[in-house]
Amino acid sequence: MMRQFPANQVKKIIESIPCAVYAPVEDGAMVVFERYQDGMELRLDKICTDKTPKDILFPQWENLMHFRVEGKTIELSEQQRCEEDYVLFGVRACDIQAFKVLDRVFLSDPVDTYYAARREHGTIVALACGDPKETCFCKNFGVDPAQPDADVVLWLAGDDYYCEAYTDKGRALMSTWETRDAEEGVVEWVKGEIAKKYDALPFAKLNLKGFDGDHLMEKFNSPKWKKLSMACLGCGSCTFACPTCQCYDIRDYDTGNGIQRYRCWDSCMYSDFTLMAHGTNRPTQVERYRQRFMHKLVYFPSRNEGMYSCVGCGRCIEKCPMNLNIVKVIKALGEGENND
Amino acid sequence: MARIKQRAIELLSDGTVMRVIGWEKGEGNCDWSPALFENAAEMENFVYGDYAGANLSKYCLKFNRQEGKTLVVLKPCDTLSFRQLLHEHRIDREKFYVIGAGCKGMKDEKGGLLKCSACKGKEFEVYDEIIDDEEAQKTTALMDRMAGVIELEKMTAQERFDFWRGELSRCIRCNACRNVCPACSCIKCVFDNPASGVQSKAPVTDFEENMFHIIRAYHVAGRCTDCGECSRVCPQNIPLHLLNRKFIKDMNELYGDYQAGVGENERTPLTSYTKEDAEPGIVYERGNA
Amino acid sequence: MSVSNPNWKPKIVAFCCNWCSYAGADLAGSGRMAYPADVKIIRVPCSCRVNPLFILRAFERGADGVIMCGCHPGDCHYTSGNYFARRRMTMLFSMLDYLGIERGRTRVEWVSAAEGAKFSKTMNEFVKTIYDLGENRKLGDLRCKK
Amino acid sequence: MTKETLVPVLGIVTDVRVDTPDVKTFRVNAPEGGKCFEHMPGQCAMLSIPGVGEAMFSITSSPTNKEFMEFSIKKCGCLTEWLHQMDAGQMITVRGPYGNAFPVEGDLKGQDLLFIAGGIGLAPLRSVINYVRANRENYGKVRIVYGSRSKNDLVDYPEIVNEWCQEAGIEVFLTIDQPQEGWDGHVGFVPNYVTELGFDPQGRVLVCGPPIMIKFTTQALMNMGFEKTQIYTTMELRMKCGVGKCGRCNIGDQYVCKDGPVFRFDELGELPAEY
Repeated sequence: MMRQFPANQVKKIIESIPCAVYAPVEDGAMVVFERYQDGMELRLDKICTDKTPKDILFPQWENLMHFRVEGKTIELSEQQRCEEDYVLFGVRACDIQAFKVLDRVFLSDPVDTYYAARREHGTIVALACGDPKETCFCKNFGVDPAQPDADVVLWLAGDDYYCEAYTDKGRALMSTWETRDAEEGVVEWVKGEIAKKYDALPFAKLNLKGFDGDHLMEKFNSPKWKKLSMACLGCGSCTFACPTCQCYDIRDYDTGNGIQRYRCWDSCMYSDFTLMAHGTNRPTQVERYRQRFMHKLVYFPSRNEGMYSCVGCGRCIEKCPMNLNIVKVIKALGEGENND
Repeated sequence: MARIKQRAIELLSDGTVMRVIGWEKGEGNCDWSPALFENAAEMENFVYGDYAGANLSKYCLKFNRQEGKTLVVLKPCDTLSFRQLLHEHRIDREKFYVIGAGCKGMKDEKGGLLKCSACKGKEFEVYDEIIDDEEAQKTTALMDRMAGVIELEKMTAQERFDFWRGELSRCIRCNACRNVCPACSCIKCVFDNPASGVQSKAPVTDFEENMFHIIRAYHVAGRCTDCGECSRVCPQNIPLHLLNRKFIKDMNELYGDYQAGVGENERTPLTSYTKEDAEPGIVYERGNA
Repeated sequence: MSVSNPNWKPKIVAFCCNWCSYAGADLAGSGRMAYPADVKIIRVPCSCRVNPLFILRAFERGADGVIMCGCHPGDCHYTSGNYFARRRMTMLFSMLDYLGIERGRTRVEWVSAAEGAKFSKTMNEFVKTIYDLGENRKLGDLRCKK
Repeated sequence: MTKETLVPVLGIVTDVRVDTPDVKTFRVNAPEGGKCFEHMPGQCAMLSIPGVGEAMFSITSSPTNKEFMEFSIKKCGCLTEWLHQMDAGQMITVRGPYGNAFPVEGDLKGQDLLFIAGGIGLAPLRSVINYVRANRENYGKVRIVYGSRSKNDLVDYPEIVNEWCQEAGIEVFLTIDQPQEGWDGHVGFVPNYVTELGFDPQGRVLVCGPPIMIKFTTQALMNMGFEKTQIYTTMELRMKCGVGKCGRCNIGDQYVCKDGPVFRFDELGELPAEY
């Protein structure tokens, strides 16, 4: 059932949650999801946090196991999986869609237990978007910024947050909050307003026709990749800013008293990503650049019933030092009148 | 802009150059990207102006081995990087036709670029021709470029440590600073080389962040022209130029004024010496502990 | 910084040039001039072989102080190696200082093959400095701490 | 399959056999004896030495071998060099089995089989060959074409000569790239040899070897009238996770570690040529 509470009570509500809460807070000139502590500057108004909440579920690095090597013998001890409940507060619709993309990867057979444990222990409180940024284009990928799919959803209307729980986890969490019955019709009105704003955005209607498994070879062989990728520096900004990029590397670190095997984010943009003893199969930036976008727009939907692994958050548009981005790729390679 | 575009089309058409590296407009007004143009028709999209902030010298490495000449449009500060690459024999002067393009200070969507506030002047180090207008010559530096370094030097060691921990802890090791840097021209970076023992992809501990940035600044010390691209591209807004400028300041103070990318001298302060150089202990006798 | 761990013993790495300082250390040894066992010597062909990465790596692995010893300026076996090393180390030390690492954790000393006494004296001094500075907490890799 | 996706089990190298100057075959057992896990011919496993690296290797032994697993490994990088210098008794970590397998219980059943291998490419095929030998009644004629740089570079030479060549219903054709003293067999590249031998376009063909050899061999086979659907081959790309998550071995919409490494030749045609 829909409830409401005054917006200025939100800090109090967060502080009342007994487990760890991760929320968008200010860190220097940036807004990132961090474990909320008293005195932190809460920034629920920030529409796309500078760092995505993906690193709560899939941290930039995490220990997988530890080895002790002595002579010819090896002793292995596994890293504890996440056992602590937590709440992820104020996640936007696009980032929630990104979690679903990550789920497809990590929870598909065989399940990644490190990720699964974190996913299980989290309760997600989403926040519907209000004012979009110019770079938002989530609606193209079936994301509804007004109705995120989460355990609890918040809408801001006037001076109040309206909230509704959709799962048992969510209901349990919300039951501890001090709320009152919601005024009727407000959220519906808010949703309408959000839809209007999002439909008016410059990239609201990208034509994604032709980005599917059936056109794989055609898109792959397009001569346009060479020019599109020319300015790409091969840095990993876009992949690290992206809420769905999930490529990782597994590395060993010798601590002097054992070997720690950890996993860390990796990027298909790096020259050593596919480097083997005999060389690499993606020798220039053209192939690497193509791989990233083909994976998001063609390979992934082809394996996952048409689900794109782009959620239209627009972070890559903001972060790319050379202003390359997925919208340019969609427009250049797409079909139809919107694209030239 | 029209003059540069017209001249580039002429040079493409008469076969002097086979391609042009310049800029093209993006989806909005300020998101210009470096772009490659291979014929007059493609030059339709060419732009030059307020949002041409990127330093195109780095792209020269990509085209050095390709057939024919490449036309590259460089701003005054970019030509220093170009000269430095020539000094290091990473590019061949004969392979490039350099158009020196006048610059009034560049912008992005947030306003004037940080690197332009410490403009190094309007002189071109290398060029085949200059296309400039008078207005572009006027603007000068808005600030002393060492101001930030001096401010840090005045702090106590603990304050400096806290400052850098705060800044560097944001590093996500995306390598944008390295990949954009015209001085970082190694084919294989030491941080990508498994045999180096320092290859690491994530800022797993504080140390990794410190080491990466100290060593990166160190490896370009004496070769860094202070083009400011590292700070411009950092997605985490880390003021990386403060590391490079510290080296520049130290070298100027201890070994005499030096600007990388200027003049014919290929020797940098760290590849030369005098018998009277100061002993390393000198750094502990200056400033605050 | 005070010494919090009562069992703490400093770990000190000394990079010694093969031609002068290593011989100097030898002389100190054969002359029975004492210097603390906390100093671990790494022999390098020339002081200019010492890459800044070596020094950082030593700190990463838990060193509390790093000292580099080479031939006196002008006496380099390879003519000019130590002149280059001198500039390099100056720059590195300056950067470490700039990042707020305690002064005195790094040091350069020129020790000739005949200066066994100087070697032992330098090491004793350096170890004392490090004892006073305490454990290195600012520049180590946490994973390498036991 | 090992219980957790990324967590390996321990294995002990119980025997190291020198096959060629740069190939050694390692016998691996679980620490308590027996095999670390069961597999099907063509599947792979991740072997690792902590602190050195982890990499994917095809399992050379047949699943019909109930005592141990074998890996034939060519020395070519950091990890393999380390593996080559170790002795029996060394512990390693193993996880797997990963990937699909040759359809020995499906499409290959009841068929005449033609195996074509080059160099270390024999490693995955040896698993199939020995599986077929153990279940001889299920398959038709078996012919094996195997080539290498020289006589010394033929992997498993004793087993080939003493077992495979002696068995009824198996024909073995060996070739080396250049003439060599003490070699009276065929000399020449595998694709040319296949053409010279001339096979009826019947049954199924399993090709494995360097990419260039696969390319020309399949061309030769097609010229003889083989259909793409009759030919199976294996792919190899860099892998880190082995379970289709880390993103490295992505080729088109397939992951070599999970959807491969065995591909029927017509499936490969639907994927990009470079990747």
